[in-house]
Amino acid sequence: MSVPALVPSRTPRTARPAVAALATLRRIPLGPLLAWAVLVLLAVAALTPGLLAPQPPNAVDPVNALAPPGSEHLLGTDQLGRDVYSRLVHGTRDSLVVGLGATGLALGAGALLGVLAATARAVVDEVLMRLTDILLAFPGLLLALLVIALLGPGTGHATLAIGLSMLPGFVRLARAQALLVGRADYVHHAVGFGQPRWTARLRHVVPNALPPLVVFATLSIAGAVIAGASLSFLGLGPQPPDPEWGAMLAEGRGQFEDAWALALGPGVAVLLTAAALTVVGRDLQRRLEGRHGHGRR
Amino acid sequence: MAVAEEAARPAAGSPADPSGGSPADPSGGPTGGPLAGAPAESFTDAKPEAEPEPGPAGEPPVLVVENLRVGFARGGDVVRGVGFTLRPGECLAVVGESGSGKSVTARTLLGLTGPGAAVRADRLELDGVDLTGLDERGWRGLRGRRVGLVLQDALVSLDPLRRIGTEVTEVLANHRLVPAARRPARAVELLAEAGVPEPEVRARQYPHELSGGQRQRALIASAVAADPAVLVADEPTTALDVTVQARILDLLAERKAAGAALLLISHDLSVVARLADRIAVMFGGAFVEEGPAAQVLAAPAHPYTRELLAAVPGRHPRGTRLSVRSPELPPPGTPAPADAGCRYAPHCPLAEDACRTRPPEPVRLAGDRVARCRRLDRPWPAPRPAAGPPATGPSATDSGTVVLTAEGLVKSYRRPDGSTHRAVRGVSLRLRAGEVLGVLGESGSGKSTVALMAIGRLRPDAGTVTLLGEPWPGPARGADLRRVQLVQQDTLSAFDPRWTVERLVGEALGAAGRRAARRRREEIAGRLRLVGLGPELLGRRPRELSGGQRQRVAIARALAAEPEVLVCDEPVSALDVSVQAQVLDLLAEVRERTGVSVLFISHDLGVIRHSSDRVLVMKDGEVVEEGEVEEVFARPAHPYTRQLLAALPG
Amino acid sequence: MKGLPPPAGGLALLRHWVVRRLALAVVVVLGAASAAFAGLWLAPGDPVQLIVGSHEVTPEVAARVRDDLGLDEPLVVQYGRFLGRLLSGDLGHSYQASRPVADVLGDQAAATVELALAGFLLALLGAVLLAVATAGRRPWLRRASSAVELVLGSTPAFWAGIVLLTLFSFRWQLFPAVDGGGLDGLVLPAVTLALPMLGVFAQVLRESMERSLEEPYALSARARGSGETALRLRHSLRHTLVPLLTLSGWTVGSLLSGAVVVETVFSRQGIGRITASAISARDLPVVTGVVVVSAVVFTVVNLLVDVGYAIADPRLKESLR
Amino acid sequence: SSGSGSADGAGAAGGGAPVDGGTLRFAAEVEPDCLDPAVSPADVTGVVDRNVFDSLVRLDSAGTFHPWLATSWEVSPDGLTYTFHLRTDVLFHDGTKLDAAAVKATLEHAVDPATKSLYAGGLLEGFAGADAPDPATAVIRLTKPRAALLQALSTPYLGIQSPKSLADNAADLCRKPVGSGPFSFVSWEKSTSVTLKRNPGYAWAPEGAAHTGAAHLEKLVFQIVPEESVRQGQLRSGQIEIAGNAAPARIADLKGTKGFQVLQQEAPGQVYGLFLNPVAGVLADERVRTALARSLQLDALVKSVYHDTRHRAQGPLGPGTVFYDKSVEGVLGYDPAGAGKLLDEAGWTGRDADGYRTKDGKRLTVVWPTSAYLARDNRDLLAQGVQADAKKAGIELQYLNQDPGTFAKTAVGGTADVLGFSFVRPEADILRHYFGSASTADKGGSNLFRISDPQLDGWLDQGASSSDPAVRGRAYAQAQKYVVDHVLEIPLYVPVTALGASSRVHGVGFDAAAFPQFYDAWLAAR
Ligand SMILES: Nc1ncnc2c1ncn2[C@@H]1O[C@H](COP(=O)(O)OP(=O)(O)OP(=O)(O)O)[C@@H](O)[C@H]1O
Ligand SMILES: Nc1ncnc2c1ncn2[C@@H]1O[C@H](COP(=O)(O)OP(=O)(O)OP(=O)(O)O)[C@@H](O)[C@H]1O
Ligand SMILES: [Mg+2]
Ligand SMILES: [Mg+2]
Repeated sequence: MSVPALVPSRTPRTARPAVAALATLRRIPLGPLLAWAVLVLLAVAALTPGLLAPQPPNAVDPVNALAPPGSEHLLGTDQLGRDVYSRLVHGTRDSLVVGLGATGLALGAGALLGVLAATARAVVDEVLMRLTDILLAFPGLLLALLVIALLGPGTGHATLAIGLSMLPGFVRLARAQALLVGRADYVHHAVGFGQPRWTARLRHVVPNALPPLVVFATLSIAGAVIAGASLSFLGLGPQPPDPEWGAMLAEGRGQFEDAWALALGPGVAVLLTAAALTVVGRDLQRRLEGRHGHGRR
Repeated sequence: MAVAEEAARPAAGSPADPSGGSPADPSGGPTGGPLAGAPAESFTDAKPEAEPEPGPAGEPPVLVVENLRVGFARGGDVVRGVGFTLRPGECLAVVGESGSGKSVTARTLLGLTGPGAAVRADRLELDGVDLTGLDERGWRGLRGRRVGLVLQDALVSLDPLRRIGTEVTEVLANHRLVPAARRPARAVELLAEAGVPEPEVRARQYPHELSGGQRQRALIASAVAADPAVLVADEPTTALDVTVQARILDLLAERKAAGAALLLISHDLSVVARLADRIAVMFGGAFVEEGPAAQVLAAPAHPYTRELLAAVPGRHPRGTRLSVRSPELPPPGTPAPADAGCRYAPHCPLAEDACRTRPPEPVRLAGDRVARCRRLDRPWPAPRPAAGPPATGPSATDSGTVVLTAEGLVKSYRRPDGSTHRAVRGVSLRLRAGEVLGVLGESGSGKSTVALMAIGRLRPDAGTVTLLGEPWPGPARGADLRRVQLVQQDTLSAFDPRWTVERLVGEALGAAGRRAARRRREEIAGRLRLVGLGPELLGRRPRELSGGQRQRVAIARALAAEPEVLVCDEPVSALDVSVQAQVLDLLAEVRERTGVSVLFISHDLGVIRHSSDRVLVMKDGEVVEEGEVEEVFARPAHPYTRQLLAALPG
Repeated sequence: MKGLPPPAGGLALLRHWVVRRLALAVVVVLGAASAAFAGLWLAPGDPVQLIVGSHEVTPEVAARVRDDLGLDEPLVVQYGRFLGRLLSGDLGHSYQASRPVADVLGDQAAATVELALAGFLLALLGAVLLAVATAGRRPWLRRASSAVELVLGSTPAFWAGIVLLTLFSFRWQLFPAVDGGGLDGLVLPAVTLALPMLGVFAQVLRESMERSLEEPYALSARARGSGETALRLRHSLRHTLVPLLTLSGWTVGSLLSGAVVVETVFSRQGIGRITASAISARDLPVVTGVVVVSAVVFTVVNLLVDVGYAIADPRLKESLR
Repeated sequence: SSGSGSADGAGAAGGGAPVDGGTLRFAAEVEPDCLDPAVSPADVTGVVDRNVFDSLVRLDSAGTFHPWLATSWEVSPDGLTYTFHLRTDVLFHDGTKLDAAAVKATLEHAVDPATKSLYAGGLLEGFAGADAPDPATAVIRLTKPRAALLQALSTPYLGIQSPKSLADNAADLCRKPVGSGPFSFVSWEKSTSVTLKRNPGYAWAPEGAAHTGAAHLEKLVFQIVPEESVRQGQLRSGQIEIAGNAAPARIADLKGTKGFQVLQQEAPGQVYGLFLNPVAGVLADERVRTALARSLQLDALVKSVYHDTRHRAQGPLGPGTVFYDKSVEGVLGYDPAGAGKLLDEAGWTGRDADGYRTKDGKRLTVVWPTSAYLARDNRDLLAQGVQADAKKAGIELQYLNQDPGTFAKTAVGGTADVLGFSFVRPEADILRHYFGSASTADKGGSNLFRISDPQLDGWLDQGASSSDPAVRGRAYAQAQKYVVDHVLEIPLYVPVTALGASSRVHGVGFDAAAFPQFYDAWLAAR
C-alpha cells in the first residue's frame, strides 16, 4: 500500500493552497481524517520521539514513583518514577516494529503462499498446506525459542518469530480467498495477453484476495504487540529499561488501582494504532477501488 | 389503467391542450415542486377525470398507479411520473432501455424500492387500498400474497444454499398460509404447475443443480405460490435461449388466463408481443408511448419505440446498421443534462431545439394510444447501410485462407461423482480470414467449451487446433497466446475490478516496450476511440461503466492484443436491444477495418443471422448443421435447427 | 459452476477423500513431532539443567537424570527411538512430572477442550447475534458495533479476564474466580476466551451477511414477505458459514495460545499451561505430546472444515478434491 | 524479625477463644510440582507439606530447637552421630505407627538417587546412614560433622513419611503424601487446588505450639492462583481467607482496610542480592565492584519499588538469620563521589557519547543475565532502578532477559558479571552454598563464579562443622564482613513472606523459614 502518496497528490496546486487544502480536508470524512492524524502522530513518535515527549523515558526518580497524572507528568509515573507518557511515546518505534512488522510479515508471506497454494498444482498445494498444519501445531513459544537458537536474540528476530506463528492463519485465509479469485476470468485474460502466469497472479489474484486479509491483519496487530511482550521475557524483543508497549502492558497489569494510566496507557496505544489502521485501511480500499459511500450499492 | 379507459371514449384528446395538467382534480394534481406548473407530467394527469371505473372487462382494476415518482438519495428521480391501471387477467408489458426505471417501478409496487429511496405517488392503490402510507409491516403482509414478484436476475434469485422446495413455499410459511407439514407436498404441486419436470426430485435439489430454465420456472412458482392478484415479472426470459424462453412465456400466459393481472417487464419487444394486451414504452423514467400491443408493434409512434424495433436484429438484412444512434451520442443511461427537455432528445435523430428545452406533452393517437413527443409526424430515418460495402461477403470467404482450424475436438469434464461428462464430442470447424463464423446452440451444448479450446485456454482431450497451419497453441505459449483473443459475455468478471480502463487496455497492449507513459496513454485512448469511447473513461473502473461501455472496452482490449482471431462468446446477450445493436454494429465495423476473423457464439438466432457469414449449429456437444447463414435460416436441414427457428418469438 | 449432475456416488468420493486426508494427517503429525524434536534439540539449554533448576543437585543426580532420559545417547539414536515410540503410539514419560505423557495430557485435555469449546461456541453465538442485529442496518449501528468488535479483538486477554473477574466475581459475586468444578466456574474463562474471537467473527459475519443481503435472492425473499430478521436468520446466516468455517480452522490454533492466558488468570488446569512450562523446561516428551495432539486436532478440524464447506455450500462439493 | 501481624506460633492478639471448624482457603501463587517433600525443592511444597508431615524437631525463629516427633536427642562429641528418641504414640494417616524404621526409610528415600531429590537429598549432605536400634530410637550417622543437620531435619522437606506409603506407593508419592501431621491429604486438582483435612487423632503437636490436640480448622484448601490481582480480588470478595505473595502495593492497602490484615515475616537466609563476578571480567577489579555498590541509592530504591514493605539488606544474610552480624551495616553506603574516584583509579576515566565510562576505548559494561522465572517480587523493576543508578555512575549495566535454557548456560558457565539470587533458609550455612569453593555448579552448589578464597572457605567450613554456637557465630560474622568488604555481593533487600488475610483468620504463625503455619490457625465466625 502506497499510503502516503495519496494525500499530497490530492491537493490541487492553486494560487491559494490553504483554501485548497481546506477544501480537500473537507472532502475527507471525519473518521479517516482522525485516523490519518493518529497515524501521523505515531510516525512522528516512532521517528523522533523527543519531539513529542521531551522528558527522558528512562530517567528513574524513586521519590516521585507512581505519581498521578498531572501537569508535571501527563500520565503520571511508574513504580520507578519514570514518566509514563514519555515511555509510551518512546516505546512507539519498537512496538510498531514488532506489531506491524510481525503482522506485515504474516500478511505478506501468507498472501503469497496462500495464493501459490491455491493456484499451483495440487501437489504444491498439498505440500504447502500440510507444512502450514505443522506450523500451526507448533507452539509459538517453541518457535520463538528456535528463532533465538538459530538467529540469536533481538527485536527483529522477535518480529520474525511472532510473524511466523501468525502465518498459518493468513495462509489459510489467503488460500481460501485466492481459490475464489483465482478462478476469475480476468486472470485467464491476463494470461491470454501473453503474461507469464506468476505475473498474472501477482498482479490480479494477490490484490483481489487481499481485502479480507487486511481486515484480519488489523485485528491481529494488538495480538502481535502482546505476543511481543511475552517474548521479551525470553530475551527476544526490546530489553529493559527500553520502553515497549507490550512490556509496559505486562508491567502495568496489576496496577489498576495505583496508576490507572500506567495500566491503561499502553493498551490504549495499541488499540488506537489498530483502530487508526483499520479506518485508514478501509478508506484506502474504498478509494483504490473507486467506491464511495459505504460500499453498498 | 387510466389510458385503457380511453377506449370507451372518443379519441379526441387534444395533444396541444396546455391545461392538460390543470388541477381540476384536487387529489390528482401535481403535488408541487419544480414540475408543478408544467403540463402533463403523467398520462393520468392529462385526464384528471379518469377514475377507476369498470372497464371493458367489467371488472374493477386491482392496481392503480398515478404519477409515481421515485428518487434516490444521489441524483434526481429515476421514475418520473408513471401511471397505469391493471385489471385481473390483463397484461401490461413495459419495455424500455436499460436503466430507464423499469425494475425500480416494479420493486416500488412491493415497497422494495430500497433504502434511501423517496417514493411519491398521487395514487398507489391495490384493491382500492391506499399503499402510499404503508409501513414495513403492512407491506410485508402484501408481498407474495397480493403481489408476486419474479425478479430480473432469475438465475441468482433463488438462494443457492436452500432447497428449491423451501424457497418455493417460503411465501406460504411467511404468511402462515399452509402448515409446515403440508408444505413439501405443496411445493411439489407448485413446481408441477409451473411445468418443472420431475418436481419431486427438483424440490429437494439446490438451485445450481437446475438448468436456467428450470430455475426460472421455480422462481415463478415461488412468486405465484400464494396466488397473488398481481404478478410482476421483471425480464423473466432474458439470458434464456429461445426454446426455454417460449416455455416460460407460456407459463405466464397460463397465470394470466387464470385471472392474474400481469405486469411484464422486458427490454425486448418481440418477447412481449405474445403476451401483452398493452405495451408501455419507458424511457428516462417515464412512459413515452403506450397503447394496445399490436398497434404499438405494428406502427410505433415515438422515436424511441421506433429505434427499439429497428434495433431488433434479424429484422434487417445483414450489412445494415442496427443502431441509429451514432457513437458520438451519449451512451444510454447517461442522465439527461437538464430536466427541462425530452429525455430522449440527446439520442433522437429527429430532435429539434424545442425538444431540448421543453418537456414533451402526451399526444393522444388513434386506437387508444398515447405518445409523448412533439415530432411524431417526422419520418424515421431509413436503416443506414454499414459504412462501405462489407470487405468480405459470403462469396469472398469461399476463397479466403483458413485462419483457424479445429479438427475432431473432444473434451470431457469430470463430474463430482467421478463420472465423466462429454461436453464436446468431435467438433470440427474452419474459420476463414475475415469471416464471421456464428455458433448457435442451446445452453450446455458446448459452445463455450469450444471457444476455450480455440483460444488455447483449454486443452482438448482429442483433436487438434491449428492457427494458420501451425499447431495451436504453439509450444512457446506465453506471448503467442495473444494471437487469439476472447470477448466474453460477462464483462464484469473479465475485468479486474480494481483496475482502471487505462490499465485494463494497457495490459493487453503488453507490458514490454517500456513506451513513454504519455505515448502509451495516447495509444490507449486511440484504442478506445476505435470502439467509440472517449478518453474521459480512461480513469474509470469496470463497475463505473454501463454494460454497453463495458462491452466496448472488452472489445477494445481484445483488439489491442492485435489478434488474428477474435472469439466472441455471447458478447451481447446481457445487453438491451439498443445497446446490443450498437455493439453488433461495432463488431461489424471493426471487422471491416481490421480484417480480423471472428468466431461468434450466441444462442440468439437474430443476432447470429445478422452478424454472421456462416453458421454452425451445436447440440449436445456436436455440430448438427453448418452452412451459409441465409441458407441455414431459410432451409434448416436438421430437426433441431427447425425447432429453434420455430420457437423464435415475434 | 454449471449444471452439476446430481451427486450420485458423491459419498464414495467423499470417503476416498477423507481416507487420503487422514493418511496425510499421519505425515503431518510425524512432521510436527519431528519439528518439535528438532526445535527442542536446537533450543539453547540442557534439559537436565532446566529440570533441576537452580537447586542443589549433586553431579550424580544429574548424571542419573541424564541417563534416565536417554539424553546421553547420540542424537540419531534418540531420534530413532523417539520416532519408534511415537509410531507405536507411546508418547513417553514426562521429565518433569515423571509420569507418562499420555496421563499428563489426558488429565489436562478435558479441561482445555471444555474451555475451548465453550469459548468457541460463545464467540459464535455472540457474533451471530451481533451480526444479525447490525448487518445491513443503520450506519451508526454498524459503525458502533464494528468499533466494539475492534476493541474486543484488540484487548489483551488478561485485561479482559481481570475486568470480568473484578465485575462478576469480586464485585457482584455471580461467578467464582476459581473453577470449583461446576458449570458456573466455566462461564468467565469461556467469555474471556470468546471475546477476542467474537470481535473477529462478528466482523467477518457481518461483512458476508451484508454481501448476501445485497444479492438478488435476498430481494426475492423480501418479495415473498420475509421480515428483515427472518431474512438474516433463514438466508444470510447460511451464507456466512463458508468464511466462518475458514476462520474456525484458524481459530483452533489461536485457542491454544489464548488458553495459556485464560488458564493462568482463572487458575484452571489445561494444556495451555502445561505446554508453556514444558517448553521452558525442555520437557521434550510433553512438548512433542502436545504437538502431536494439536497436530491431530488441527488435522481433524481442518478435515471437518473442508467437509463442512461442502455441507455449508452444496456448490462447493467439487472442492473436495 | 519484624512485621505486623503475628510472628512465630502465637495467635493474633485479641482473637478471643479459638473456634474449631471451618475451611481456610489459601491462594498460593505457584503450584507444587510434587508433594513428596523428599523430591520437590519448591517453597510451596514446604508450605503444604508442613501440614501433612511432622519433623523430628522444630526450630523456632530464635534459633532454638524443640522436641516434636523426637522427644529428645543427643549428638556424639565428634558430631558424627545423632541419636533421636521418638514418641511412641504417633500414627501416620494410613494408620501405620511411627517408629525408627520410618525415620530410617524417610531419610534413605531422600538420599536414594532414584528419588531424584532436588533439595532434601542436598540437605542431608554428609549422610552416612541411619539405624534403628530399637523402634523408639533412631540414629543418624554422618561422614563429617554438620552443624546444620538439625535445621535440615526441622524442615518439612525431611518430614517423616509413612514407611508403608514409601514402600507401596513408590510410583505415586508425588500425588499422595502420607505423613503424621495435623492435616491429612485429600486431593490435588492439578493446576487448581490441593485439599487437606483435619487429622482428628492428632496429639503430638511440637513443643511451643499454641495448643495441643487436633487442628482447629476442619479443612485447609490451597488454591493455585498465579495472578496477584485475582488473589487480591478473591480475598476482598471473601472467596478466600488468605492470599499468598501479596504485592507490595497491596500490603499498604490491606493494612488500611477494615476486615483485613497482613501477616508478614522477614525471611532468613541469603537475602536478594547481586552476586558480582570477582574472578573474571571488569568486576574482577574490586574497585569497580565497590564503585558499583556505592553508586546505588538502595534505600530510596527499595522503598519506592516495595512501597516501604521491604528492608534494604545490609549483608548477605537477612537480619532474622541466626548468626546475622550487625557489623555489615552501613559498609556499602551510597557515595557517588567515592565511587567516581574508585573508577578513576581503576582507569575508567574516559566517557563516551552516552555518558558511560571507558577505558582504552572500551565501555564499562557489566552484564546481568536473568530469566523470566526469576523476575518475581518486582525484581525486574528493582533491576531497572539499579540500572539507572549505575548509569549515573557511568556504568552500563545490561539487564538481559534470557530464556531459561540460555540463562542456565550463562549462569553455570560463569560468564556473567552479575547474577541476582536469594535463598530462604534459617541457617547461616547457606553462605557456603554461594561462596564456598566446594559449592561450584558442577558440584551442585551456587558458587557460579567459582570463587575460591581459602580465608572464606575456612570460616565457612568452621561454621558448618562446629557445634559450638559461639565458634560458629564468630566464623559467620567474619564471613559476612568479608563478603561486603570485598563486595562479593551487593545485598539489595530482605525477602518477606507477606500474606493478605481476612481478619477472621487467627493463629497463623510463621516457622523459622518464614513459612506460614496452620496448625494453630482458626477462623472467627463471620
Ligand atoms: N438502489 C438504488 N440506488 C440508486 N440508484 C438506483 C438504485 N436502483 C436503481 N437505481 C437507478 O435507477 C435507474 C433505473 O434502474 P432500473 O433498475 O429500474 O432500470 P431498468 O429499466 O430495470 O434497467 P435494466 O433493463 O437494465 O434492468 C438506474 O439509473 C439505476 O442506476
Ligand atoms: N469446468 C467445467 N467442469 C465441469 N463441467 C463443465 C465445465 N465447464 C462446462 N461444463 C459442462 O460442459 C457442458 C458444456 O458447457 P459449455 O459452457 O461449453 O456450454 P455452452 O454451450 O457454452 O452453454 P451456455 O449457452 O449456457 O453458455 C455443460 O454441460 C457444462 O455443465
Ligand atoms: Mg431492470
Ligand atoms: Mg457458454
